[in-house]
Amino acid sequence: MTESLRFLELASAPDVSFWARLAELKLNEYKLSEDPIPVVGHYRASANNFASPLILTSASFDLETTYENQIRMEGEVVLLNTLESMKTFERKKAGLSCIERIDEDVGSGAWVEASSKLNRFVVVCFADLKQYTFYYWVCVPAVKAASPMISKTVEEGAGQDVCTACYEYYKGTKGRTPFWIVEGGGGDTPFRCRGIGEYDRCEKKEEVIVAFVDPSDATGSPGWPLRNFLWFVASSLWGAKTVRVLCLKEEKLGRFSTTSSVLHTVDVPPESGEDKGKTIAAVGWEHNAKGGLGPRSVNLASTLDPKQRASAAMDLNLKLMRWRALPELQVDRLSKSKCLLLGAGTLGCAVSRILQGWGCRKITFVDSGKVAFSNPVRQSLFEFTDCLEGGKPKAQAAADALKKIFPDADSSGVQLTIPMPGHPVKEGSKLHRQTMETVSSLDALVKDHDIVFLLTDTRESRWLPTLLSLAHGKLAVSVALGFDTFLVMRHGCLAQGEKRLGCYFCNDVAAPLNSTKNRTLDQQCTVVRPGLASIASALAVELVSSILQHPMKGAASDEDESILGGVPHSIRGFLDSFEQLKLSSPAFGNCVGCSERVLASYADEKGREAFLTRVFNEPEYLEELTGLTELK
Amino acid sequence: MTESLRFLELASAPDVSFWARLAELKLNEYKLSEDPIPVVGHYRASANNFASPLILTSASFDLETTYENQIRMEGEVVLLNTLESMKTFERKKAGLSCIERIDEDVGSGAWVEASSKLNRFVVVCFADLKQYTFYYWVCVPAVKAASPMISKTVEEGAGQDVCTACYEYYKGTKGRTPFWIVEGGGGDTPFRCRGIGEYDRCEKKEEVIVAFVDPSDATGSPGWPLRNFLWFVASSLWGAKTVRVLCLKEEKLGRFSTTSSVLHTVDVPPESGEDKGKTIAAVGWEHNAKGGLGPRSVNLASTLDPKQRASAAMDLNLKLMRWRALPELQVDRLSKSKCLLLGAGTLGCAVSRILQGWGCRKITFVDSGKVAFSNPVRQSLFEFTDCLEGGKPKAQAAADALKKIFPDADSSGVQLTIPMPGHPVKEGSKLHRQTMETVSSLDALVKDHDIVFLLTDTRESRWLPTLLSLAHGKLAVSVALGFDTFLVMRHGCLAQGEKRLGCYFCNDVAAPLNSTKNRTLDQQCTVVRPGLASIASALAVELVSSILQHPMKGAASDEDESILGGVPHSIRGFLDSFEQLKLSSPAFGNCVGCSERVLASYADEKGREAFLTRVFNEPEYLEELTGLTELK
Amino acid sequence: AFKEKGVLTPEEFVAAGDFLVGACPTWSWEAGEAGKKRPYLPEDKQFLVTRNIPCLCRAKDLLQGKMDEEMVELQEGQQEADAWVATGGSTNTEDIEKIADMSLGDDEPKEAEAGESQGGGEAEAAVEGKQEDRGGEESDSDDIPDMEDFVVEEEDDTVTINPRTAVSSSDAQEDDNKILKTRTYDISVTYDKYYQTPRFWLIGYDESRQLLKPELALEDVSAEHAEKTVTIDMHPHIPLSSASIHPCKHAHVMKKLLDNLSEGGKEPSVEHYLVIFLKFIASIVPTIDYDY
Amino acid sequence: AFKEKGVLTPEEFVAAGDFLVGACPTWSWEAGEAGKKRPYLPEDKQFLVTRNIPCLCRAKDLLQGKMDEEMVELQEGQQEADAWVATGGSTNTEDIEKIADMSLGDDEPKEAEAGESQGGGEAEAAVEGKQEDRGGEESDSDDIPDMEDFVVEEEDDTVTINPRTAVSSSDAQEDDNKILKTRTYDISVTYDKYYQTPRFWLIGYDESRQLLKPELALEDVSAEHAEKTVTIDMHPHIPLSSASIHPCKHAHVMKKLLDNLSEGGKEPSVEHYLVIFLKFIASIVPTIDYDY
Ligand SMILES: [Zn+2]
Ligand SMILES: [Zn+2]
Repeated sequence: MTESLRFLELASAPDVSFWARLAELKLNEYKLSEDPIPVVGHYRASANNFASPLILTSASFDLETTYENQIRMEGEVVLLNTLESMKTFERKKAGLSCIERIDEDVGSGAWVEASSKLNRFVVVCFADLKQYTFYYWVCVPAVKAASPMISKTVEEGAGQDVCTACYEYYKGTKGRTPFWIVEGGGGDTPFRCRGIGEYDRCEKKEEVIVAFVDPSDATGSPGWPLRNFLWFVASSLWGAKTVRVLCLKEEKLGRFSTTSSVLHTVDVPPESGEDKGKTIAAVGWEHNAKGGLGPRSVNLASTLDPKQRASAAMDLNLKLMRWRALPELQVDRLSKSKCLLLGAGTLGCAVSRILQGWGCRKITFVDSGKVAFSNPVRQSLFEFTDCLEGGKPKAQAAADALKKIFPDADSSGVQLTIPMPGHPVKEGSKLHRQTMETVSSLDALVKDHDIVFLLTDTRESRWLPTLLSLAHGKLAVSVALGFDTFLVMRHGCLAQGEKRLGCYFCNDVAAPLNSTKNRTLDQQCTVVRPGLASIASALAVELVSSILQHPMKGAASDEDESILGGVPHSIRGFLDSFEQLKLSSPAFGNCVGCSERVLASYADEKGREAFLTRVFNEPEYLEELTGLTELK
Repeated sequence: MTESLRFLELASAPDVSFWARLAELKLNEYKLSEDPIPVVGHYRASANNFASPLILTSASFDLETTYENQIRMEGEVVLLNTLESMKTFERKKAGLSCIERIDEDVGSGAWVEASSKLNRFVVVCFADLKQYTFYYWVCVPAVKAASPMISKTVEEGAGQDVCTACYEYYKGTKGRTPFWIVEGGGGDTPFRCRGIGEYDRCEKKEEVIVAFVDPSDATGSPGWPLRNFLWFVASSLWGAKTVRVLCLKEEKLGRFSTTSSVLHTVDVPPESGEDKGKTIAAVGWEHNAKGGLGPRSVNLASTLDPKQRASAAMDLNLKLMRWRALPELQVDRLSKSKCLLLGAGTLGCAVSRILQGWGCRKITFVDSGKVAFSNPVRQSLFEFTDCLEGGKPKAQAAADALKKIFPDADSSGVQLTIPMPGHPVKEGSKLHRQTMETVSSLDALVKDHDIVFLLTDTRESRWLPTLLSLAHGKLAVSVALGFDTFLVMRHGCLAQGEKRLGCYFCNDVAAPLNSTKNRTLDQQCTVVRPGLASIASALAVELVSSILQHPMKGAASDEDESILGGVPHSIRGFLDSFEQLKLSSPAFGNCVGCSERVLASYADEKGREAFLTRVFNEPEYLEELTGLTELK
Repeated sequence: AFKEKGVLTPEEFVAAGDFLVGACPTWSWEAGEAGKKRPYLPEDKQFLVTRNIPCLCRAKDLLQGKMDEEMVELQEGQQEADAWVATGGSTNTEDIEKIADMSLGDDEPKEAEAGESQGGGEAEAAVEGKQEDRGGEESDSDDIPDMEDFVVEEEDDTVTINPRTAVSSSDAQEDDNKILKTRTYDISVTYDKYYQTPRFWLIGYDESRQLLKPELALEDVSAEHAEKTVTIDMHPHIPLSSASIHPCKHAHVMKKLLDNLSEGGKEPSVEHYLVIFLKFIASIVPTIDYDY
Repeated sequence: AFKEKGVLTPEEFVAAGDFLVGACPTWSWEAGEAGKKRPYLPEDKQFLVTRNIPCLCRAKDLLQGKMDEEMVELQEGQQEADAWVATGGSTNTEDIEKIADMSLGDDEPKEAEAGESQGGGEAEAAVEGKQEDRGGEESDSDDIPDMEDFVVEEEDDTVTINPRTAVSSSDAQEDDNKILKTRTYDISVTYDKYYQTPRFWLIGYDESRQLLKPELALEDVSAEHAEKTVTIDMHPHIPLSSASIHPCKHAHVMKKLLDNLSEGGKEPSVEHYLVIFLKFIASIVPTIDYDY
């Protein structure tokens, strides 16, 4: 027999957890970097006549991972940014650089302690995180010798003695030793295993057997890792002409198989050693499923939980902002904020959608209405069927819609009518009791959230929320619409002290009255240009997004900037001229919404109910209280 | 018997068609005007012992409406703008003004030709068109005399002769005569009917019987319309002391009933006549269902077809704009426009929603993609379930969503990939043939629509649509997004001649290339601030809405104004500074998108395929063709 | 084709309608909504209507008599189409002949006819039935909280009889029930182009003239038809959905009725079509006493 | 409580897992995803796994033998719970005793065990079954249009054996089928806190190592279990949904098996729990030949 010894390619077997971890690293740590990521893979001896692949899992990223009966192999992942660059990736160079690294380890003797260092691998890949598709190509580079090794003899089966001796030795090497030396076994001498580095100490070198944990299931062909051993060690280092290699296979319970293990006698060509130092070729890029030399792809989309995918997809968009556009962006600041939306109409729907775009999960709607037939075309969370049978309650319908869009949404709807100045509540009446309960509910809601959006369609319904937000130190943002104009305003907060910015009422010199009385149809329906609410709502959320990036958050001065840009006090827009203005106004000391006396009256828990009752019944009282009356 | 004669109130019976027509008039014609609307009502004689009401239908608004066996009554509807003003409505004055009008008709003798003029009615009402609820109160004013008429005798039943004579006379008066005179019947004299005005010619006044078409089913009490007759005619005009009134009731087939008809002998109090000229009181405001004096309400919402309600509700918002804000607004200009949306992503979804807000029905989406998990939180027409099983085709899913929002939507989705420069198509290949077919489809789509929105996410995909829109004279609007900036631009059109505005490509000095090649993940995903697309999309539609109100529509100069305001060429927005700029640029003679040579090459039907093939394969050819190469 | 198939052309529908309006002036032509005109009918003769028809008790409360027994037998005979004719024929062929007679010239109202109407007596027999719910809170004026604000003090006018309260308080129990139970109907007959037959519509109002939900009109349709042949659809000329007798079997039934008349020696003209049609419909809505 | 109820505490699960890993080094502990750690288990001992287990033929293709006949009988006995035990016991109590013996000290592999595995012979008997579809175009690499662009010319290295093609072209028909039919599984055993039992998971790959849709893993589960007790759920430590044997009856079955062993005089320790458990599971996935 003078046949070339052939080696069975070591198939790669990255599992789902490997890709998941890789995706996470790419998204959160490596981003646009293409630096190689060090990893470890593992393979076993072929078991039950079934070849063992190079297994890559999420544990592969923990370089300390070892398994008792698996061979560790170091390698690296080169994660490219585009699919195109996989075509131009310099595969040969990558293979050779592995070989060089092995060469170094051989030279330095590092291989002696861990003969697993005789093989390395490289994974070049592109991760399409939008589609959950990974394109990858694995190489376990081996030196391509000028002339092949010659398979001299192949003996199938091995004695129980030698198998047991090898198993005993192998156990406890923690996968760092795919190669070792077996001596003895002739006559009465028991088989004895020793480290591969002790070759020189072996007395009868011609009787030395190299034990090899062999992943190959092909009878006449050993597994791929042997190839580098023969080149680097047997040929180059030992200068052996003939080597006996015991290819150990597994059977049940991880033991080495007496029936499947194979003893190869290999002639190492003399010239092999002389090639050292010459330009050598590295082979080992894996064949793909079609048997060609090319990358593989794996799509994990269908196996992932769809809800998890939706959640990951939402985060993806946000995380991508940090790759290039804004590495310092703290996405969590908005996405983890709890948002209270007062009003689930045109503005409430639009605001919640942009919040969802920013990754917000916790969104609570407050509204007392039901979905009317005129709503769906303007209010982007509702559809026709929500209007049937009298209409679903808006707050709940809106919350449900957010979950339909994004199952992980933590949205809820509260059906309540905000108590309002000028909407009288007779003391002692049922309505009065209910109103006071509603005040408590609303107080609790404001307290439980981080940001309060004032999106109702009357001035007076904003009064209590303005007061509550200020009292609880929450960031409040008002949005109000005219026919073709809008106002987006963040309310000032107490933390701003002297320089406190104004609230929605600061420019007014009268208390809010019942504005729904005597309104004609066109005044009742908010007759506005259809695009207006989208613009104003989006600006409101974007203003909040900028504010939250500022270290002082809601307390930031309107002249400051965050990494997202300006944080103005208010923005007014005009659709007739397509213009937009930024305006600022300080808190007004006599403001019916935010001035000291109003705050104090509410803060006084004993007097609170009387205070509120009076305000609801005679809103003019607010003017009196704040001293507005005198100013008039 | 000296009992007061009592009169049965004439119940009002407006039907659905009456309210529907009234709503339509309010919305489209009367708007905020509270001017009385003249109407006619009808009632019959009581039939089958069942009182007849005053029927109001859609035909009531056609003042010429008459029915053979129904008495016509003129009246008016006062349609108030608020529910509150129903409380303060001067009911007494309204009643009296009816009485005055009757008084005039009696004075002028007009009543003689049409004794129906002795009664009038007034409907005061408020229409809550949002809720389809009508609040109304009907009055058939009668003079309240100082002392009552006295019912002297009541004879039940009437002879066949008199009934037949009356029926013959009544037929053919077309409802203008509820009162007439019956003479004779004594002995052999046949009964003879004559007009009510001929009383003076009657020889035996004491034998005169007044025939009255009586809607009352109450045996001892005649119907309401008799009351004014007794006051104005019997008492004031005739000065009669005693009147005999034959209250005619109906039986089968409209004939007068011998059994149910009743002959009343009524003593007219002497002082009645003397009250004339004094301040008289008018009574006759109808009792409501609870038996109190107050308005009624009717809610038609549950009986209307929900789809029709949705459609009406959509129009309501638009029509209300014309009430006060913009009476000249021509809503149809946008709502009847056929809109082609190239791209059903973030921009396509947002644009379509605003279009729907403007009442647009015909919306066609073009997109080649499928709904991905990252889409729903940003693309407002999709929800989680659209992503499952690989995702629905976007164009179709978007079209379906519009119908879910608004069942009357005439939306459709076309799944196609827009052919693009730099995306090569090998001549003779299947791809080439398909691409040319796609060009034809797209050409036809542009031709079939009025407005083309360019909402794709690559520059090169806008090239062909830019060209097609210009070639077919359609208004094209581009929207493009950066990370926190946007551009909204209307393309110029050929009708602008020398002053043609630029297209999306006019500022470029290079042909569009394949920009999807070699894009990293953050470049592939459009990484933009979540609120940006809402703002830009809404501005795009609002710009279109303004343009369409301009008499020249798309050809309007960017310096002009329409009733909605400015019609700038382009709007750029910056979310970092919350600023917005209007920019204008003329068409560039060497533009790769809109210059003469490009247009001409496309217009040449024979050379078109070769031209397009070359552009798709070597986009640089466009630079050559337009002379850009030389300029470089 | 009316004799061969029991169907009508639009022109024949107009002719039959004109005849009906002439013979029974309680019926009139209506033009309907401007936007809903059918081009194949004259602008002002789009459909026929008779309004404010009292319905004193519910069909479901009617004592089921001989008529229904006949029905069951016939329906068990498995030929649904025949059952339909029988249903129509329960006001038997003789009656229809009388109608035809009458329509053909006899101007005198027949007392026999009047006796058949479900007026006083039978209605009272059914009075013990429980009060029907009006259904659909939306049409209930009680729901409008502010209405009370509007009610003014009763003006002192002793000679006004308020039909809603005065009658019931001053009159007998009988009248009281009459008011509680009395619905009124606007009945219309439209032309159905697809089936080429008339189509019968019921728009109901409760005792206080609040519009009835169309479902409730089913209570005034005889039980076997309420489930089978009455559908709720958009009225073709009035903007609301209402109960209607589905016309899919009309031609078939009309053909049978016309055949019966022919056999009896009376040759009906196309003008009598609607009169016969309404006679047939009367058996389906036994308690609604419209003229024909 | 393991003897009384057949359940395990987390600590006992770890002890049994350590025993399993010690006895069968093909099993190892895994830490799993960082975000999915269960606090009641050691950080690095969250679940047990053995990878790349070949499955040469589909369970559905297996010739149904005596085992299944027994099953039917028992299931007709109407006591599902008992049937479960029978299912578990189809690799009969004797076998389980052997396992227990072995685990209790006998280090020699038993030839008898190896003979039972569904290795070569039986697999070939099932070879005529039609080729299974892989299901789910998404996982099919053929769909990626550009992949062809990447394939480079074969480098001239005659001594490399490409396992996908070289083997099948050079070897017998038998090997060819082996490749076509061979799926591999990553098998894991997690701890279910609710049922206090282990839970068994199957993550499958087709012959070209494309991930299988979890539904397709059902083909490797015996028919009666595929429908009844195997569910597809999110794996608790790996971000994907996979086929799992629902643990609702595990405690009951384990109790029976432990009782049987006790009666046979072998007193199982809690450390042997997982070995016995896997023996029982083996009957549910007859063609997946994992070590235990
Ligand atoms: Zn303030
Ligand atoms: Zn241009």
